[in-house]
Amino acid sequence: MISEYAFLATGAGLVGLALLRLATSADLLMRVLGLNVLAVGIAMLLLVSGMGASGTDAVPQAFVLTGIVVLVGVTAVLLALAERIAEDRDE
Amino acid sequence: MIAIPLWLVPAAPLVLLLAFVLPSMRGVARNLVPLAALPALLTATATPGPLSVRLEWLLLGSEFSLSDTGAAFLFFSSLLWGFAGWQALRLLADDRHRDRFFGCFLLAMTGNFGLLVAQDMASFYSFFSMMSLASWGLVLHGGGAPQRFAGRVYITFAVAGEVALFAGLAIGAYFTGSMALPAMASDGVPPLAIALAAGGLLVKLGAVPLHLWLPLAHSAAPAPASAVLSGAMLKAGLFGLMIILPLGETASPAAATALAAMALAGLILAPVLGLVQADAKATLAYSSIGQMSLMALGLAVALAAPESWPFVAAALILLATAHAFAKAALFLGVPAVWASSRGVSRPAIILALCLPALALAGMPGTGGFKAKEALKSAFAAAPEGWAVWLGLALFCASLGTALLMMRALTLLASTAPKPDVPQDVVFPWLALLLFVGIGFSAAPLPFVDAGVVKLPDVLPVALAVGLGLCAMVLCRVSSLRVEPPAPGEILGLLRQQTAPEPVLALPPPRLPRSRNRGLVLRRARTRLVRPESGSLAILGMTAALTFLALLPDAPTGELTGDRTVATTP
Amino acid sequence: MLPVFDVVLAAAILVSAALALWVRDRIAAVSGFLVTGLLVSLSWLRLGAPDVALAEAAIGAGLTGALLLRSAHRIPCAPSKALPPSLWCAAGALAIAISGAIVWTVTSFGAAPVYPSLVADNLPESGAQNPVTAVLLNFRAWDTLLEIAVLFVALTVVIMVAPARPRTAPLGPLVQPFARVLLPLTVLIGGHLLWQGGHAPGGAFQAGAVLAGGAIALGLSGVIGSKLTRQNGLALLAIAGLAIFALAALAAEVLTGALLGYPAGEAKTWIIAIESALTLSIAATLFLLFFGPAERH
Amino acid sequence: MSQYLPLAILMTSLGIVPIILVMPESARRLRTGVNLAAATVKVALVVWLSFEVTRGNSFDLRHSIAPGLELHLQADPLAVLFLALSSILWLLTTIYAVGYLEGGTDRSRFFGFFSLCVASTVGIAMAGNLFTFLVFFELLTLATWPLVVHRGTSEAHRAGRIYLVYTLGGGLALTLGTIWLYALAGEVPFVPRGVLGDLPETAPLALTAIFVLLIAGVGVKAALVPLHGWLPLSMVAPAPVSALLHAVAVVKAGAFGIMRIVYDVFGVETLQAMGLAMPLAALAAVTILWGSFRALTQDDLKKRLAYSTVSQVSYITLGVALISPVAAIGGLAHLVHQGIMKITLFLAAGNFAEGQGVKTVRAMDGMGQRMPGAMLAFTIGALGMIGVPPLAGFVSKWYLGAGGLDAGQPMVIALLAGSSLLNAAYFLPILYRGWFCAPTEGAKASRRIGWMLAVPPATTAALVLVAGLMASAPFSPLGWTRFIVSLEYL
Amino acid sequence: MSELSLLVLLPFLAATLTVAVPGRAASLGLVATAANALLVVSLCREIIARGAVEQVIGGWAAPLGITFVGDGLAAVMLAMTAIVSLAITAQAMSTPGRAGFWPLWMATLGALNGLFLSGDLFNLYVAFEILGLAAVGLTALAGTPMALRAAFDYLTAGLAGSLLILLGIALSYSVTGRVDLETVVVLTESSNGRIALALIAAGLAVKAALFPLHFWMPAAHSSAVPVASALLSALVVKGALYLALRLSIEGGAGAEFLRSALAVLGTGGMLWGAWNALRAERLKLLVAHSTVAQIGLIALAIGVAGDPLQNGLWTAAALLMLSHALAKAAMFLAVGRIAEALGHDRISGLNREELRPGAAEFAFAIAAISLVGLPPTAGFIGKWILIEGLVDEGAVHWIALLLLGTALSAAYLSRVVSRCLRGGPHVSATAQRLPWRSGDVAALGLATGALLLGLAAALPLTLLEVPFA
Repeated sequence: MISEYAFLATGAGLVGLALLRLATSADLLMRVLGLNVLAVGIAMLLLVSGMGASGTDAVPQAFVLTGIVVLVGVTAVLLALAERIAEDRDE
Repeated sequence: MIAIPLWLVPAAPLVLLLAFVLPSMRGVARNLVPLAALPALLTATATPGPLSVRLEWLLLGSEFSLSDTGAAFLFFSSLLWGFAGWQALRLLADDRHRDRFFGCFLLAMTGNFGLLVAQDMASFYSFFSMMSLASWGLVLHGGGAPQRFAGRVYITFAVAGEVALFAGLAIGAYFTGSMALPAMASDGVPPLAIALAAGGLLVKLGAVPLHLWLPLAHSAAPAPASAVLSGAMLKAGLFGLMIILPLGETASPAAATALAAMALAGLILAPVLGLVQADAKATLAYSSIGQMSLMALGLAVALAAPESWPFVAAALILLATAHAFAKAALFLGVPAVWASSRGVSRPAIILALCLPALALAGMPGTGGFKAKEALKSAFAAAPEGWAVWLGLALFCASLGTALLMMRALTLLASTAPKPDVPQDVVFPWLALLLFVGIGFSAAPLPFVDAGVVKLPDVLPVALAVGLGLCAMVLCRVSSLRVEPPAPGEILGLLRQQTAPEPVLALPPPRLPRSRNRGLVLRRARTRLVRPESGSLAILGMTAALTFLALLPDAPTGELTGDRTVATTP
Repeated sequence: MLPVFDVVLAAAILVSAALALWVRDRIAAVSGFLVTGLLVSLSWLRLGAPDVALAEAAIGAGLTGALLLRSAHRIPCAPSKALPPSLWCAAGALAIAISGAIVWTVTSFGAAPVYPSLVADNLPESGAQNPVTAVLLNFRAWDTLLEIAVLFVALTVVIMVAPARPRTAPLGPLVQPFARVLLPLTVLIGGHLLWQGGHAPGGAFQAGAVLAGGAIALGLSGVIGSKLTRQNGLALLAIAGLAIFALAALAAEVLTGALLGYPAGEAKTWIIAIESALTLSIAATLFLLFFGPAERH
Repeated sequence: MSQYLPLAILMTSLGIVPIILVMPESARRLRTGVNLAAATVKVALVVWLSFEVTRGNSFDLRHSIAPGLELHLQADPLAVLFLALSSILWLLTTIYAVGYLEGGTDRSRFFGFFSLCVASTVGIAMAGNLFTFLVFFELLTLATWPLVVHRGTSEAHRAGRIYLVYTLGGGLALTLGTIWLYALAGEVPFVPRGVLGDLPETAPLALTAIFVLLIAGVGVKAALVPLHGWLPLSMVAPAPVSALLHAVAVVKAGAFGIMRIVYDVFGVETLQAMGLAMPLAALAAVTILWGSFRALTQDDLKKRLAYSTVSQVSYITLGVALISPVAAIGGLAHLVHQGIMKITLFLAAGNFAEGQGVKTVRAMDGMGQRMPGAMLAFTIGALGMIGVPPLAGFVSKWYLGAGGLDAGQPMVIALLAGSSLLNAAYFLPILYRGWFCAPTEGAKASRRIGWMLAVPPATTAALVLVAGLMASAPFSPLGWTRFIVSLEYL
Repeated sequence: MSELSLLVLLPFLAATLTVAVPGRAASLGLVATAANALLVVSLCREIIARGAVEQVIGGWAAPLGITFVGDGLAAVMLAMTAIVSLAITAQAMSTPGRAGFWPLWMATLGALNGLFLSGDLFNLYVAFEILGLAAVGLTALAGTPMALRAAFDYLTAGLAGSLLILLGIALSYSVTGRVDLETVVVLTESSNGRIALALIAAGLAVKAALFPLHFWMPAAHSSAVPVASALLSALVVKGALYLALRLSIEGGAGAEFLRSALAVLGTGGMLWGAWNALRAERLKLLVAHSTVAQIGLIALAIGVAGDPLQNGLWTAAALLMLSHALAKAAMFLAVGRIAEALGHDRISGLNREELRPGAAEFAFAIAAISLVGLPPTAGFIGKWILIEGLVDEGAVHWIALLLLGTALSAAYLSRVVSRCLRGGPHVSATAQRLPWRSGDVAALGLATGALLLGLAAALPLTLLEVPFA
């Protein structure tokens, strides 16, 4: 029970931290990091919600898995864009 | 006589007018102008009178017929238009704008003839305004400053008169439920309607104080135009009044008094103002005012004493005819005088002009005298208390006219000849003079004993001659000079001396406003927004929505009931 | 004892995440993020979700970390003025409020998940013993198909945007043997994960990530970079995943009348076939996401 | 087959819009041919339609758009009146415009929108319910704008902008009123004597508000004071457009809308019972006088004519608002009469500008010598406006006056008298200058006016004369109007 | 194979094919969009004939599995997408394309179709991710620094939005234990469920560029290539709006708090967008701000429509979306053509050019009419339905706002049209309009379609009457 609450607080905390960082930073990399942390926090919440007496629900696990894969794709795009922006600024 | 369809009377000048549209036809058309009055003349003299015509499709349903009164008016009008047209042909032979003049002339002629045969309000009003507006062109024809001023005054009065007439007729038509013109005189027409219509016609008649346009217009217009203006068109006003006023039925003392007051004012004002004019045509015009006031006086009497109406009517017709011919002869004589050199011909012409002048003044033996006699006898039926001043008024009228005639002839005699006036303008005048002299002296008047000439009958003329001579002597001796007043009487004060603008002065042209008003807002630079402020907004929005979600909702109905989504009502 | 561990773990996660987000140094931030990822995957193991923990370690921490490391020094710090303290405080308050709302929402009594019983009931028919795999590739295979589509789109965009290729430094003769060992090893691990996915934690994504990780390491060392990444074959392999999955979905519909409805009894075969294709495709995709297109346009 | 006659009439102008718009600028002959052919065909169709209508045939074309919303074309006698006016005048204006824009730019665009403008007018005429009316009314706004700004100058654009602000604002009011009425009453077809049933008792306030909104909406186009501001400005448009605005389409559409609203939506009796007729009549009266007053001081010829339109169109409103069959005859007849008179004036004014470069009253001196034909047409139009018999304007004024008495409003006579005086005061100086003043020295050398410019004003002038002279003939505007009013007031 | 499966899978297959065979990408795209349109037609016929269509994917019924739901609203959205996609494909074929366009465009199409048909919240999230990523790719297609920067901001905002949606889904899972759409009505019944909905709504507001979360949008829409702008503005933001409408329908009376929020935000967007559009100096920026305003209008419509289970005002919002999609796509295509012909897109310079694309200007004007919502456009019919309902409710303030928005849109759009009509002293006498080009047909056809849609509004309205099963 305590573990659940701890991880729940972690998830909510990660979400809060990430939102705060997003709202206060103009740095491109920080935004990428913040979004990733946000996603991790949400995944944590999903898994915590899925916990039950008979083990963790498989469906939210699948959601989290999907979310992780989606996020790596988006992160790759974000970083590619950020690099191009930096390159264009250098030129 | 030849039976001429009644519609041809106004149509003849109109058809001729259409011929002016084609430039190649204009030469012929111009020469036919005097003849345009011929159908009218033939109709007026035809016995038995022509059949009445009803044209349902025309205007609001038109009806034409020729009453006896109408026939009498049509008779002298057609003659006058014919002769005036003839003289105009000669007088304006070299004028650049003659076609414009003839256009207006024919249009006015149409109107004048038409209103005499019209029996319904719409066509009467149509012809009436056709005549009035076309005459504007006649007044303006000369194009000089006096013409412009006269035109301005004329059109103002004419339009105001039209509008009053329109209002009166419209009200009358509504209350009688009939478009027939004589219905105006019937019961049930509100006095306001009659007053309005009569007001419009009195403008045309030149009754004081609605006469202001008249001296200006007459002196400004070319002489033939003045002749028809004074001889024929003023009578249209009289004719209209004779139809629309409830004459011979019930006494209306108030209206009679008002009309009588106007008439008396005119009788007094006309000689006073006319005598001091420097222009012969203006003097003649004032004499017209006097004469028309006399006729208005007749109407006033008939209004006051309905039983006198048959006599008054006859007298008025007579008086109108006499005045028409005499005044036309005088006006047409003016160019004749201009055309004559100072040699022999001028005294001859002046002498000849004395004939219509005397006729006007009511010299015994002339048609004018007979007419006045007829009027005098008709006045016998006037109500108590009117008789005394009626006699005086008649005397004054004769005296005034005589004085005005003397003044006019004197002025004419001293006019400088105008070399650009063609000699042959004399012939139409002469022809008309024959009518006045010959035809009119022998006019059959059953109720007037014309045989005996009494002293009082010649008294006015004699007195006038005496007074005139005295005045002349007095002026010579004391070198007293009468400064002619500005034309237009009180309106003269309004007259701008420098470069008059027509009717309404325009404000100076306004420069186009360059201010570019509108909804367009310019120069909005895209502000540099902090990149993180977007996320801050998201954060705020999320929090706000979360907060909103926690607010207690208004109690909602059944949530999980029917899940059918509603669609358009 | 374990609750204490969990609490410490949770606190560590938060601290490392805060570090990752607030340190100035780029590399330190990314490292912090990597540590957070690993700690999170540990916590997920504690939450009884080994599949996800594996995926987070391999993809969330591993691959993302690699990508971030690749980019960290190339993205300059934004020279931005500090946010006014008032805004800072407001943002903090709002973030705390949202966190609080989340905690409150999750801890309030909610309906029990409907899924566990459904999954348990239908697991035998799904063709996989591992419930997560059953959900991913059978019950909710449509989600997975769209997920593959996301990867496809991401790859397309990365190829289009085409940032400069990462520098590949030849590792030198000393490490070459290690690299030679790495490739077969990753293939082996990948294959195992894929196979194991049917009944135990693991599956196509984890396997693909492991393969990709190995390939990226080799690529960075310069062993395979010049050969593999310069050809379109890899790109074709990457897109083949989506195409095959979509075609399989349609084929299944032709056969059974339901989109992605595998013929009865053959579900396992279908799943393994699809998973195999996906593993290769995911590996290629992730590799290309890291290395970018073969040529810059 | 003849069932689709209204649609055919609509399509004769609507159908050629895209064709003309895509034509290259150089295809002058083709464009002219298409234009004239369409206009001629439409006149023929309208004649056919009017015969069918007199025979008692009715036309109903419906197209449902949404539940409770349908496009409905019909052809009642009132529609035919407006149709006949617009189709005949369109033909003439098209001829004129072809001549006027000779050598101009953007002619395909011009004629495309020109046709669209007339198509919307036709739609307005044949609208069978308020919604359809609204649709075409707004279409008219849009179709007219490019014409107003056709010259492309800053001034034209300023006028265009103001035109849009006014008309779209009015459109919003009209839309709101329409929707509100639909919400209250359901479908609002145009039915003689109104469709409101017992609403006046149940929702009098809402109905009053709706009436105000609707009248404000159409009143912008009808140039009711104080919504008239756009009209004098939009005279910057080319002469055929002014003619179209003032005589055929826009202003007329507004006046026609007032008729529809008063007669076929509310019904005169309802309106009187609600006490809304008098305020409308008073507004019309104010407009009549105000327009005339403003016209007095305008030096720009077309501006003077524009203010005259403001005044004259309100005669129509007045005739409608005076609850009396006689006044209604006057108002309805004036719809046609004002159209032919004002188009004559504008076409003649256009000829002055084209032939002599004369655009101001000041410069009109001697126009009678320089361009006698156009000046004659102008004179006839102007005299008609003043109400000089036997021209068309007299007939409508006569009925209006009688109608005023009939409605127990003798002040109408005074109003008409005052307005006639003002009309005379601003028109007669023009005539005076034209006929009796010598041309100024600086007058430009005359440009030859082709037959395409000369014939239309001459024709309309003749129409003015004929409409007045033969007012009582069965097929005159007045005769037709009597027929309509007999339906409305039976 | 059912239409539904093909609708969602064909575009993805086409996308992979366009990558594999880049030389034939354009014709593949054409085939795919044409097939998509045919499928939509067939689906609509079926829906009208037999009511809403449902397909259970893999035979696993919700909540475990995912269900495709083809009701009237979905069909209308699909039809909207199909129409616009035809025009966009036509336009894209006539302009030299960039690599990457076709796969991204096909993926967008597939994602949209999947989005409109999906009956599962998590599935919607994944579809949103595809959509957002593809849209970013389309934005970056222009390759300019501005476009790249806009794309980055777009993606971060979009990702934040979708993560918020995911967060909401996570919370709704924790509250109700399931994530299919049926769960929404349960969510509205408790406070914590409503928090989940609020988070989803916040995410949608970002995705839909709803004021004040539209910050990323003008830059993205104005710096993309014309075809992409058209796509983004016409279709992509509609995905989020559609979901907002769907939530409003699913939530029923309990979603009233969402609707109030939408109404307020919509009003703000309508006014703010209009204000910025009035001040914009560049044509593309004006159109982009106009999108902000129009989205505000649609949100306002959803917001004030009230409970969709009680009245049918929500159909107005659907009609407005439809109308806006067609018109805005036409407008962006036209603007692209104008900018291409003139070499710039400054509004003040529109009249100074000697060579002007007449057809494109005309298309712009027609599209403007539809956007303003003058009769007989579908936008007008939508506003009609809405105002008629609001009159019944006596909601005068909303009516006034709607009218104000209409007037403002007329004001800012007339700025451009009036410039196009202006000749003036700068244009020489020999000034010509550019002749027609095949690509113009797309813009013009779309604009005309938007205009005439109002006349055929009965069709979408009939479709919308088909309820969610």
